[in-house]
Amino acid sequence: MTVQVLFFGATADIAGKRLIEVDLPDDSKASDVLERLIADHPRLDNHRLHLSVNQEFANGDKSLNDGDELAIFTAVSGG
Amino acid sequence: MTVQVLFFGATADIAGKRLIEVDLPDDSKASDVLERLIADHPRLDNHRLHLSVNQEFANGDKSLNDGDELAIFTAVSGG
Amino acid sequence: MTGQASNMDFFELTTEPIDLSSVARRVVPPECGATVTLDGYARQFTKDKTTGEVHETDHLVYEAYEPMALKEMQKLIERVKAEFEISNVGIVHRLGRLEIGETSVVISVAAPHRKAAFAACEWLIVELKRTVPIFKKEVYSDGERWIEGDGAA
Amino acid sequence: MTGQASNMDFFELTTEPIDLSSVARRVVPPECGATVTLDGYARQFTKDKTTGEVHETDHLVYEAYEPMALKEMQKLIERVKAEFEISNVGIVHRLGRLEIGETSVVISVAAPHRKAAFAACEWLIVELKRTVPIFKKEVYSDGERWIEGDGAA
Repeated sequence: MTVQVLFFGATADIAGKRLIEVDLPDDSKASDVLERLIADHPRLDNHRLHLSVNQEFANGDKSLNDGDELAIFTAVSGG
Repeated sequence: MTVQVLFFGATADIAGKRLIEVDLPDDSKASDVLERLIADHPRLDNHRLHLSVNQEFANGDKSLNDGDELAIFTAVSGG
Repeated sequence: MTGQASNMDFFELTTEPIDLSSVARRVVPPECGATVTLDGYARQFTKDKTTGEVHETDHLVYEAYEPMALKEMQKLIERVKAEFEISNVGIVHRLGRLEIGETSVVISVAAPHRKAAFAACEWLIVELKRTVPIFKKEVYSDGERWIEGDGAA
Repeated sequence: MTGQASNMDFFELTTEPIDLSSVARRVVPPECGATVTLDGYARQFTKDKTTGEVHETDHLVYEAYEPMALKEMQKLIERVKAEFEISNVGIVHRLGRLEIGETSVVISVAAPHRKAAFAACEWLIVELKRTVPIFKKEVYSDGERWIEGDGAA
């Protein structure tokens, strides 16, 4: 299956892009995506990361489906 | 001695004016003015009245001096 | 009528319409990140606290004992700045005739930390309604009434 | 981007300057007498919580995960209206580049009783800073930094 991964702010700077597509085995979880991204971009590991799946906050154990939209970002800082 | 008395809002409506001068014996207190005004305008007695002397809140036992500025008004209602 | 408490604080009585933004913006010093603004206005419908009856107001008239009101506003600013960790305060109260929806009072408080700004702004409106000699008349289609004390908690 | 929670509530993300008055005024229903508005803005000087050092900011850049941010703003409005006795809420957050002093966020709450308006407005800014995916970059003369979490309590 394929999922889209979005980056914002600090994570976009580290990833060097705002959107990638990731191919995953079936039964993958959000944490599998996170581990792969940290392997590709080790500096992500210097930050407290938050995840969303389909625009809802999610934990690493959230199961993924083909076409899901993940986002990886640091603690929010609006206001 | 002579003091000026100012009315606002409800008290101005009852007194039918905004400013009067009152002649008083020496050693008069604010309550003496109030009693005289209530005698002249009995409807004042239907209200909880507040006093100021020279633009500071005052009690009835406040001593008056020639030229003082009294004001008689109901509970304030700004905001 | 305008008063100045210190540096960026201010307090005014005005018969002109009040612009909320300009009040909120005048209190902002460079080290602050948040302003809390209370905006009171002429409301159309008021519930009588005793009878529960709802009155429709046509317009309001505010009058003030102006020099004393300004003195009391200045005292409020001195007290609030002594008691709360805030930077600047602006208070503007409208006088004269107000149509429904027009702003009667704006209180803006700027502070380095928003918690103090909220607490100080709330304290100021409570104390203003208790101590500043301003008087409100509600005018209805069939009469009018001077309000005595704080009509709205 | 604009959202509508119900009747007079609204929430927006905008790259245009925010007019505080128009936000505060859009939430006012005829039975209300008070609106409380929080106005956050780009501040010039920020103290580092850890080192105590003061940074001078040149400008800010905000970006958002826009569709999720709007969903979270809508949830905030649903939650605040369930928990507090308030009538209407408006939330507008600026995105893009902000010069010093420009408004980043405005939250206005109208209520029949001002106490609930103060409490709800304070709750909303705390929760917005915790849950809405918006990200702030501070740009200095000699560098820049994405802020992580609530920089100002």
